[in-house]
Amino acid sequence: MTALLRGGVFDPWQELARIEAGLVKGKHGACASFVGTMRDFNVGDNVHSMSLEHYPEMTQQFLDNICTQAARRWNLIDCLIVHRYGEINPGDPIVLTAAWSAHRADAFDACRFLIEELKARAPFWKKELTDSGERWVHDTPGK
Amino acid sequence: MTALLRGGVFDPWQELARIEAGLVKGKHGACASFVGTMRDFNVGDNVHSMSLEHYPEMTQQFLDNICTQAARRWNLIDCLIVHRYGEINPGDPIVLTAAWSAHRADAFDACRFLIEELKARAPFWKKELTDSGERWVHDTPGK
Amino acid sequence: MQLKVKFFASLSEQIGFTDTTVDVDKPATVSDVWNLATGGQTMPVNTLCAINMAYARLDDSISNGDEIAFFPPVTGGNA
Amino acid sequence: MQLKVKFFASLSEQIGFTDTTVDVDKPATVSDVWNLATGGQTMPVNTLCAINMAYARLDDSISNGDEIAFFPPVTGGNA
Repeated sequence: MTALLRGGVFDPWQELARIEAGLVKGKHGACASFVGTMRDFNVGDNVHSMSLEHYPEMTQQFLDNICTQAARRWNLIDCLIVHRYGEINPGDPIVLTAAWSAHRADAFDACRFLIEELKARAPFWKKELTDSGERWVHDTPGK
Repeated sequence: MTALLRGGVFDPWQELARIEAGLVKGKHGACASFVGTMRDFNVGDNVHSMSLEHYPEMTQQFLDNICTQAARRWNLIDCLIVHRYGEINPGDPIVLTAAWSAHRADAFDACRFLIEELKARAPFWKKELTDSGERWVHDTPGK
Repeated sequence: MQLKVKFFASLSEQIGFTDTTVDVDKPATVSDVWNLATGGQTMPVNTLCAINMAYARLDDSISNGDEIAFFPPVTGGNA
Repeated sequence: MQLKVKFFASLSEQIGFTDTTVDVDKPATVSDVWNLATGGQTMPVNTLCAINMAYARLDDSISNGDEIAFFPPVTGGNA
């Protein structure tokens, strides 16, 4: 189980290939993964870039913790979270979650659990730079 | 929308990277993907290799068709299926399904729909080479 | 009318061939095609069939030039 | 007892700083720490808090050496 915070651009497919290269061949029948990428629009506005603030120690603990929870709840061979922080541009990957298992139901359910928990409760705060200036997304009506 | 049948080993992460390189940047916020890999065990036996027979024209039509169905049912930017046929060894990827969307629920649901439909009805037949010889998997008790 | 008939996987091993052609001179169903093509062999339970690459039922009617396929339950992947 | 206090995102912009230290001489809750650290500023609705990097409630008791954090609702990713 690996949870990584990254201050610069990462390639989700390379991260997945790297983890998989370390797994024993022939044991995992299933890998489900999710990649969240920065869009250039949100709540009707053009978004030029964003800045993702986090609470380093708490964020790391939170991500480690949801990996542990997933491994307790489903039959997993491995799981992975990679999350960006700092300045992010449209098209950049923001988050990757993945789960490996013998069977696909466990892989899908764990992968989705990781991203849903992360979105709901991981300590990240997003400030967007739009046509009309900077805004914290938690202050945006409708978000 | 792309559905590919491959007679040789493919790298799922390269396939995903290649499709993504062709997408307009900043429009898809979400990519969900699933990779099914050949295990070296099944129904309690060691499996040394397998041979996956298909019905080329029907299989291709079937895969194209479930992509079209997914695109009708969910709000997708793109989707991808890659599937092996022929001789396959443990550790080899057998199938990749992926869906890109603005939002994660559509991406997850479409990706899972593709693999579930494919497993339930795509015309593929698997013959395994185990310790005790060759066997068609549809003849195996418990499968 | 002339029809192409295909058998796949364990079914083709049982029947002894993968492809054949049959001639039918009156309205017929997929079932009739099985009997003509296999010389009246017993059809295994769970046998599936397709007309022109689309899943079909054994009592569906067939037309001139159709491709009829018979196969066992599908077993893609293993995850 | 001495406590480290942290503020994040829009909350730190409103308060005017990101870090401070407070001294408390009697049993206290997270709410009390907010009042001491901000000089009694009004707490925005939906403010979340953590004790030692774990989510907590405003009426939870604090201990010597704790790190208390206040932050707005989280907003990871955008998919």
